[in-house]
Amino acid sequence: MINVDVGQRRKFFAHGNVYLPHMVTIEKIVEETYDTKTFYFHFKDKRLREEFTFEPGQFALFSIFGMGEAPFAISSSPTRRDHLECSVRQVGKLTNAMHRLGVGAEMGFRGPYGNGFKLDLFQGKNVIFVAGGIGLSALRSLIWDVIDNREKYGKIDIIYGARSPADLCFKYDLDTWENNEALNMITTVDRGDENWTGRVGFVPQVLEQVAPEPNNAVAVVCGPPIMIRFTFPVLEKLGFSPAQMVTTLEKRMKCGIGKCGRCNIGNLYVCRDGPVFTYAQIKNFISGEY
Amino acid sequence: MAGNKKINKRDIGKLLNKWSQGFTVFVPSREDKVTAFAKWDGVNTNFMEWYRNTVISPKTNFFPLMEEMFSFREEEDGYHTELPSSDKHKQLIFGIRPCDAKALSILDMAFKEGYEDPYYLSRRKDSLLVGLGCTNPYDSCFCTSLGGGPFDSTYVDIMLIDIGDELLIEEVTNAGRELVARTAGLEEVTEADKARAKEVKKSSYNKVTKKINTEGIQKKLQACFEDKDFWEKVSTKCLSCGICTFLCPTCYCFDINDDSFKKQGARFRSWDSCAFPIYTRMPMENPRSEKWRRVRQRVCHKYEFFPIDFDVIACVGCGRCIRQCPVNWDITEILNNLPTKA
Amino acid sequence: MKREAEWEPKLLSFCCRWCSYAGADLAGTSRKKYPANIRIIRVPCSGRVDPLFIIKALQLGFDGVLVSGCYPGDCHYQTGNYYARRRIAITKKFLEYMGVESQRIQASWVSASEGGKFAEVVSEIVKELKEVGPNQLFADEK
Amino acid sequence: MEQKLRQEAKALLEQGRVDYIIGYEKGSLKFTTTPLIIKDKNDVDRLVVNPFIVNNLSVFLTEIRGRIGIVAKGCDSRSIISLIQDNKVSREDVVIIGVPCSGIIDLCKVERLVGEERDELDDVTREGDKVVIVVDGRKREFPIEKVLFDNCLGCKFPTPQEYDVLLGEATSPVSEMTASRARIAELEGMSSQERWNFWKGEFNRCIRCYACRNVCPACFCERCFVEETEPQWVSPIPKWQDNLMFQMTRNIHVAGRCTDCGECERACPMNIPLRSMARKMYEIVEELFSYEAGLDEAAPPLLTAYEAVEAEDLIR
Repeated sequence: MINVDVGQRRKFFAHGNVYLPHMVTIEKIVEETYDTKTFYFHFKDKRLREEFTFEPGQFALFSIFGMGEAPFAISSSPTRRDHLECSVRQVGKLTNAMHRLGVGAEMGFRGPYGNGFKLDLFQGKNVIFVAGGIGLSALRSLIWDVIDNREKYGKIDIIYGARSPADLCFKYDLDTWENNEALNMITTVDRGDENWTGRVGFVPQVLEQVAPEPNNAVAVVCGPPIMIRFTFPVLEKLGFSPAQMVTTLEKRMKCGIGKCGRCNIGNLYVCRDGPVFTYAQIKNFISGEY
Repeated sequence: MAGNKKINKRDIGKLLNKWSQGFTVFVPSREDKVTAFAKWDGVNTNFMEWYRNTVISPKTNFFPLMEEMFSFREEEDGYHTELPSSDKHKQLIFGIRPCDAKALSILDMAFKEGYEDPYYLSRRKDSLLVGLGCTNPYDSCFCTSLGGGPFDSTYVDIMLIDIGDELLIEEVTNAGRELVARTAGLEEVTEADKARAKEVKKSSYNKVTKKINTEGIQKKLQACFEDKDFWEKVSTKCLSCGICTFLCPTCYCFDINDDSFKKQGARFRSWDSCAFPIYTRMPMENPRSEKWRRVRQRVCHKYEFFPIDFDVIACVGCGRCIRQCPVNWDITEILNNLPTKA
Repeated sequence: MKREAEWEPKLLSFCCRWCSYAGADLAGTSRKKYPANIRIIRVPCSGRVDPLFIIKALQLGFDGVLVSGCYPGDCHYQTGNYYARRRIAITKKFLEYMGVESQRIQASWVSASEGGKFAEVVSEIVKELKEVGPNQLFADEK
Repeated sequence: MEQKLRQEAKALLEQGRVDYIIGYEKGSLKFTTTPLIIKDKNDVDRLVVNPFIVNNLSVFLTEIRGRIGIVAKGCDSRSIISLIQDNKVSREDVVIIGVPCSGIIDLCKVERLVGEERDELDDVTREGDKVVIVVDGRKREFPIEKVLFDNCLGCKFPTPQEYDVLLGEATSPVSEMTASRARIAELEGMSSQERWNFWKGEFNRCIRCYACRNVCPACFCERCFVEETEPQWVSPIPKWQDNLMFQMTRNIHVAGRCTDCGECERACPMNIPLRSMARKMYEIVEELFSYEAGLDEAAPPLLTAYEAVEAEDLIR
């Protein structure tokens, strides 16, 4: 049986139609890297601005009319109600169009969709965040939530990597986290440059070096598919059980609600049953389906 | 269950005329060079002579090839969206085959469970299915292997049984019963008619010779999911076109795209197919770029994944995918030859 | 639909940057008169023009498309215009068969020194397009 | 022919001259055949040759890696040559097992001729210039031209133009061009407006399954222009405008590679007369440049070659 609680979300449908977007207005744009921007936006509709809620890890479908629609993680913290954020890397037709938008421009927005992170899974435990590139945007809301409620968690490790120093996103967050003594923040790049003094190495390798303790721990992984595929074996080697490995996945999506068919991993749909999965849920479909 | 009414085939036109009050009647048609269900023209009933099944399945009537989801326009105060005016007419599909009716019940689940799909469901609501039993199934039919049959009336509102010059009318649902009760001028069924109907049913059941063994199929597919050699071998001759999925009465995958000119346009949804590489293609990665993965997805979705969610195989055995395939790729051969673990 | 007096054909032209674009430039600087119905897209070579561009222009509603390049033998890249010639020839003939009026697809060789020829070619084509009327090929029936 | 084919195929596999044999086997429905791609010499007995071998198997050449023995009819062999011309296939990697073809039977024509669908036919066999169709135990004879595919009717090169093995005597052309291009002639007689309206109507039906493209050996692009999104030339929404634009452009792209094998039209589930486009393009190419696809593996492909003077009357 399908296990989605739609009832809660129905109030966010525009005119009762799940496919119809709401209008949001861009209020600020932050250039994260040469190809990634973070959009700060709010609903045009006042009622929604006040009522809209979501869970960390959930995503929404953003549209530019005439160009199409694509899913992005909501990367702001659910507790901050004044605006929403999403980070977009320029990779195709729609994201190119989004990057051409300026402050004050409108986008379509429908959501939130997906399951989000279930916080009770993490509480009282050590949490290891493993992120690559723009994959951090999907974990960011959770990380902030964890930091804001620091006492509820054990040891926190954040391992974040990008292809090069120029590809590191959310540098302002990275700095804050570096300086936070209650966290162990490790930043790495695949290839350094003349100014880079930090660590060099692929995320899975760095993870192996850091070797976090699997006891009473949960690892949360998000990044490009190739990174995810190489990270799971490392975690397994370190002694993590599949149920202790959590990931949030990205797939081509059109509907966001488990109908259009393309984002499945076996019988699970990333949009409907995910995007957050434990490795235990998806490991049977290991041969490249995620 | 067995009906007590019948109608002479000559009078089908009259019957359809009566039913046209309150319904938009769709009948099998080959007007547009390919067989499909089209709006009845009010006169022609010669489909009774040629109709066996349509190439285009009646899913089109509820889930069309393309449809406008909403329109949008940019004005000074920003974008405005507008839903299309929903056509309020109730569809009556006359002559739907039992397999296609079952397929609609499968689409109902897919579009209703979890989030509801407003477009499909509004068309489907209050529609009426008048089934016509298959006295002459194709050699590509294998409905009997999937719990259906040429006279399976489970998913229709009214079932018609062709006993020669006349059609017996079986009312199945309340809606069907009401419609038949409201229809004047039907004749009473005799014992001889009933006996004849029984005979027709039996003989046509035996005409469905293509078979698959669905016993334990989910387990078998699960076991061979990783068997790349097998999937590569069976997928070699597939051309990755979308015929099988587009003509399939239970395939419901779709794509969403915008069509716009200057400051206005509309968002459309249209059929999509898991056979296309572009279907899952992302800018950096394509989880199903290889053909064997796509073929595996089509087979496994129908026979392994869909049943996990809905307890029913998402295939009704209509055989369109086999009949229309340009390379005669036959899903039954695949399913009957799944590797068993050595 | 709109065949009123004020209708003016829109002609899209792909001009090679070495010959025809320079020719068009010369037509302008030497104040040769030709109709303002033309929109020019500069291309590196007439060989750059994919038949798809021509069809797309018609779909977008241009009334005619002109591909203009260097004379055979004069191509800056030696052979680009020869390839263009084959492509344009089959495109023109094929689209004619499909039902596109032959006047809508045009080609010319205009050298950098032929400002006069460019003006003439454009004038002639615009005149022909006026006779054929607006491009309703891809219009939806209303 | 079948026995010889099986022997040859077996020998090729045994001697290690090829990794695969691509041929035909009996299909799962009445009268049909289906492509057979085998590696194992024990499978050669599945190979068949009969008047129902519809597919142009050369479509698989660009996809399957390795040395391949391929069964080819006249038109198929020309597709193979065309692929060699385009550097898609190397001659050393293919062993062409030529089938002298005398026309392939179009089951749709058979159905129309006897007014029965294929399931109802007991037998369809070719006997020389006749086709014998058995329905309800009753034998009916028709001239073979009545049931051959349109492209077979006008076929100039029924015998493979290039082969390593020929399974039988060369066959002579079936010269029935009038019937073969009947629809084209009809269209040529219409006004521009009528022709455009005709195609508009046909492409209104198109469902964009891309069978025409995928079945076509000349359509070998890794990424088709319809799938481009920056810029998006063709909308994925199957409106007739974009459907027609796709098909027109596709025909132009395969000009000089199309051998008039008729696969596009045969594959189309919506019965769009695609061959009436492809064949016309073939004729245009022949008329303008005296070029016919797939006759000379050493010749440059049509659109990468030129003559100093040609087609000048089309240019101002």
